[in-house]
Amino acid sequence: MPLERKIKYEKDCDREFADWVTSQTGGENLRHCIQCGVCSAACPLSLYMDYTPRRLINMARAGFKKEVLSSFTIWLCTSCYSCRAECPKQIKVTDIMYLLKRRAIEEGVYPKRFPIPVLAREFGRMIFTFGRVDESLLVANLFLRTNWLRFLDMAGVGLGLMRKGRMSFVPHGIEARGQLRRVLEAIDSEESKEAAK
Amino acid sequence: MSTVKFEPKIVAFFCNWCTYTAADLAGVSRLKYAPNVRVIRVMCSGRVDPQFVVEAFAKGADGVLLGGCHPGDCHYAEGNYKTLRRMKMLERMLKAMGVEDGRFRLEWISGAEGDKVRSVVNEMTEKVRSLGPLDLPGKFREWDKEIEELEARVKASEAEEEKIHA
Amino acid sequence: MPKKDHKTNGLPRVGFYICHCGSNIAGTIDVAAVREYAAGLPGVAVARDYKYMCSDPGQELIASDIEKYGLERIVVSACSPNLHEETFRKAAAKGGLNPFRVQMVNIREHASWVHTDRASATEKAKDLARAAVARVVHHRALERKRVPVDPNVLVVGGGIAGIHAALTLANAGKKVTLVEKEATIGGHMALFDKTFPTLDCAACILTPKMSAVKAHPNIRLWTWSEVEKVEGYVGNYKVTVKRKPRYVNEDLCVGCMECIDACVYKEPKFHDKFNQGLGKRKPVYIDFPQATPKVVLVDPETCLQLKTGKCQKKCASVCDRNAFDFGQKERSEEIQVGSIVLATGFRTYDAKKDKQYGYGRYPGVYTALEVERLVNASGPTSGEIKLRDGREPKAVGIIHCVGSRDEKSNKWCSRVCCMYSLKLAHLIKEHSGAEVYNFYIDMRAPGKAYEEFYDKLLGEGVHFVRGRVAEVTDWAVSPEEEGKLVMRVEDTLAGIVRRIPVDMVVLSTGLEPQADAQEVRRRFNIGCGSEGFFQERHPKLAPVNTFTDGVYIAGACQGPRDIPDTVAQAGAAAAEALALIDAGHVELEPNTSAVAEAECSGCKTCVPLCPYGAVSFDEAKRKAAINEVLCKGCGVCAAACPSGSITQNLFGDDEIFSEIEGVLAK
Amino acid sequence: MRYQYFPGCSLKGSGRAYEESFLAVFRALGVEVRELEDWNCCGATAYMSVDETKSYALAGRNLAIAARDRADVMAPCSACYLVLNKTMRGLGENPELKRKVTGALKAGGLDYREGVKVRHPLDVLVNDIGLDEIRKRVKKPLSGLKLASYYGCQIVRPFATFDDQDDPVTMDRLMQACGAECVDWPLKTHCCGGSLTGTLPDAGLRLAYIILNEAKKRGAAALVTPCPLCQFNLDAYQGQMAGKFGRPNMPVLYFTQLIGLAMGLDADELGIGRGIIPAQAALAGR
Repeated sequence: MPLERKIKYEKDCDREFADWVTSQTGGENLRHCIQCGVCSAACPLSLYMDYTPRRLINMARAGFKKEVLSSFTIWLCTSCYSCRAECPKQIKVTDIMYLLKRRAIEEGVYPKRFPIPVLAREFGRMIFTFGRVDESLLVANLFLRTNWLRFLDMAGVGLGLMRKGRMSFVPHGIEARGQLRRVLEAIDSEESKEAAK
Repeated sequence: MSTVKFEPKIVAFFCNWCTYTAADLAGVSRLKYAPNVRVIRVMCSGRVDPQFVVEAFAKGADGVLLGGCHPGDCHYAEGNYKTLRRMKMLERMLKAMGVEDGRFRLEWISGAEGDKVRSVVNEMTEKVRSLGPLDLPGKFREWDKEIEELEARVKASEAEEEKIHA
Repeated sequence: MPKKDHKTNGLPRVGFYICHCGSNIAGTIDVAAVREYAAGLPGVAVARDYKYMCSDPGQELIASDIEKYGLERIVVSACSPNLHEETFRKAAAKGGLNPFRVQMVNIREHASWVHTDRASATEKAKDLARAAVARVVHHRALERKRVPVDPNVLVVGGGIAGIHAALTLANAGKKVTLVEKEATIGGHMALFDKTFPTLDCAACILTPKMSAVKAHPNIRLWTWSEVEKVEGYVGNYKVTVKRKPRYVNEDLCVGCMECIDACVYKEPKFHDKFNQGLGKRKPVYIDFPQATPKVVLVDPETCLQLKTGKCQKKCASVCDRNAFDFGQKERSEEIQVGSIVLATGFRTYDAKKDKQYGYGRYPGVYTALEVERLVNASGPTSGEIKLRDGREPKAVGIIHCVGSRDEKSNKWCSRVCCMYSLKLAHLIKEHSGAEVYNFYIDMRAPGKAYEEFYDKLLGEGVHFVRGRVAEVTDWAVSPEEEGKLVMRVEDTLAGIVRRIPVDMVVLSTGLEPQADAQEVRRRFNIGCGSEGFFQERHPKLAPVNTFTDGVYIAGACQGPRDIPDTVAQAGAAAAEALALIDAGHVELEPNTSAVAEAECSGCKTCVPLCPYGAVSFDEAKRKAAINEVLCKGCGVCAAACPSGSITQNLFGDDEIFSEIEGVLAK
Repeated sequence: MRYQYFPGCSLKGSGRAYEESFLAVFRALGVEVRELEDWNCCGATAYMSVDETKSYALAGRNLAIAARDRADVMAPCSACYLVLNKTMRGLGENPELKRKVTGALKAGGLDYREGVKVRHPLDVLVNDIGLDEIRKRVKKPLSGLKLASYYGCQIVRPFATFDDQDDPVTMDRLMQACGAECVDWPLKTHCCGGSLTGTLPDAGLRLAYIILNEAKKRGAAALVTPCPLCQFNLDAYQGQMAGKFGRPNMPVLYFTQLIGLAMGLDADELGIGRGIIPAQAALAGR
């Protein structure tokens, strides 16, 4: 069995990352966490996570950036808000998962060909173009980009939906697409201005 | 002049039992807040005569803060209710004198709320800073001048009249 | 009369002293600059700075300067007057100056500790110095009123705190009235089986003290009674006590309880509050066998006679003392006391509020107080651990911090739950042999022999899982979970989420202020902290005093605490009351108001304003008059007087106007 | 009574039956419901992971359009309901974010104003219209029908003020008013797997199966829900569950469909036939 160093030296901890997390909207109360673990216990997906939400929070405030951003945990969050409802310190765990996901996408460290980040990205693209989301098209795109075989797997579900009139392949967008684009672009330019500062 | 940042002067009347104690607590807790407030201690916010507030503005304060116990919590049973009634009337008067909203503030701060002292003082300092100097003494001088001129005109016209009648 | 030199221009000669307070003040404020500035203010004959003004040499400096420079006023720029005003008044008196000719400037709590910019903090200190010098000129020589202290004491609340305070005072020869709202004294402690960490039986140590209260010639015990109104001031309180009807003459009943057997209800069928609803009682009842006073009472909500007027009254007919009196009415009694000890205790968190734990939904979920009754030999199951359905539990989970350390309910740590949970874990295991799990966030065992008790439990094989339980549910994922209560929790030390099936869940509910804490504190004119517990005068140096002189607090009404701390505090509160009584008198602040008769227009505006009825109207003279003894010095009348004829000592118009002008002058 | 209606993408697609029954019920109640003009996708939960400010702006556009009318907005989809409320709260708490978002909306000629009320039809039915009124309208009571009321996660957490986060009861009371019986069960607000059912089927299917299986164990003949994604997950994947865990064969209906049936509306009008798992047997010819 190959030996691997498990100890963390202080130089391995990224303080800036910890500060960044707590400075984000939603991350404010993070440092107040008392590690009670109620978030993990309430989480319906914690049984599949590599780190429980509680551990992830502690790792984030300790600056274990690499482990946090490449963890499976953040992509398993379904935004059910159970953790947030139970947290005795009112930590916005769901929002913290969002902000970690955004950072992971930005830094490109999410698991390869893993469908969830792709879903998020495709979703965003579709909104930017049409203003609305066509679920069928979204699902089709998703599987084309990640796993062909899954698409075949899902064909049964799709056929069922089609028969019941619940699937449409005609993308219907909003009328004021130009307006929506102007709004979203205004945010881009605002943010690039800020970044320039 | 415009290069120096305007630092407002705020006079605060704090009741001994709640708000003054809260300010002591803020100190003991080493909370940091703006240095613009000068506290005058009274036993009860009910002791604060509206004249005190007017006097403070007249002597050059840019803001006046009055702090007492929460309704129902007055150390003297109901002194703060009396304060509230009196100060509502005062607010109207101040408006008539040209004192803008935000320069006079009444706050209930209990002895346990050191943090509220900090936030109220900071908020009020920012608000008054944004309103700029009040300079009521300057306004008084202007008004005095106007009245003097008016008086002079009245006297002159009276003299004129007398001349005609004579 | 000291000579006036030309330097003060005929103004009274002021001595100005500024304190460094080590680096507490001098670290942020340029003390020398303020001293120099003050030296140039009108009237100031001498200005000095000193490392610690409150030290003996600091005080001596003031006293000797008074003579040396003929000082007539003193200004001390240091800390809060609430801390050291008395110190400097005494120093002035030592130098032969009337103590009320002193004014303090608070540049520590209100400046050096709250500001960081040296220049602006120093500027502020100068402004405040100028104002104090301007105001102190107007200070008149005043005398303190002395009023005698009534040696009788009122103790409110008959839990272990009230019992201990009452006995201490009574043993010192003082007459005590102990008022308790329940029918018996004993409070929460009377519900417990054993006490941590010694595991001695609660009843064995409590009931002798309860009997001692009843038997003490210096204690008047009023149970089933509540304080309605408090008037007066330190040393002289008039208290009205509401005495609820028991429908039984307390002086006649000997507690033989034959009436309970005789009641027309053959079986007990009504909610038994003392046993937390786990047992039943009859309309005529006594809370528990050692209730003190040992007197029965009748519940008007359930008694047939009181509800309908139609009952055979078998209870009354078997009573050979003729103690029953169905016509009893609520009455009020007035008592005079000099001091008051409040020991009104706590209530436990309402477990129904945390729906995720299923209290009230699953019969297997209990509160800790219920379990105290279950394990109690004199409780409803005679000490056997039996569930509501009669089964004996094979596995029990105890959840710590229910209604504690949670911003959704109570933020604070309730201090006793870790220890009582350990105690219950031990007792449950001992009584039933069940597997016991403790679910805790942090184990808090900071008392004498507490950590050792935790160690004992670890050795006993009680399971400890560090994690806050998310849910108690009856949804099963496997056959062994069927029919069980499943606890979902992260074992945080292992980093693994677990599902643990049990038969019984115990919720270790936290301690809260009593439901009527706000009303009670208003009645006694004291304060509450933001969490709702009674506020002490100083968290470290005056923990049993309040902001109202003569009113002391003891026990869990001031914050969660265990029995040893409660008893210690009760002793301290009794000692404070004794110190007041033995001094024989109190000196009142002379900051009262007075009417200048010549200027009073007789408009009567002031009369209804005074909450203490100190302002009256002399019909013959057509002038207002203020009773100096009743006046508490709020100054509301002075502020309202349209003719300016009411003056408050130390807070007169001249004094305050000078201060206003002082802080603003350039 | 008049309301604005924010359908969201699901109600125009896989949740078509929800829209049909929702509109039919409110029409029958005589309540005017008008679809928000040219609404766009709320951003749902996925967009939050891409760009926070933009996702607030997306929802903000809808809120700005809604602010032109004073009527409350009904958002039947749980995700839309949550996102719109979250946006209002987020902008209220964070002035910097609000400045950015309102600025961007201005660039698109939109005026964001506070004070819009976004409500769930459950809230409106129970608190505005009232259970008594519903009871009066019931023509064919659902007597004998045993339901498991399943709220899903996002409707009560974390922003709903009209019901309890751990044990909501609004829909139970509505179903009881329609004559149905609701089983007592602990999974009312447990997660159905959300978008994971599509992306990570092992995780998602398990969660959905647990819910369906528990409802069955408690004796429910059908599941009733106010959430289009829950309905989709619980209904459409039962075939896939069969291979892994077992076949629950449990119809999953929208609460509006059942209210409609009780009020005597036509099953086709309510989209009852659109379920993958047929509901006919459970509804026994209603």
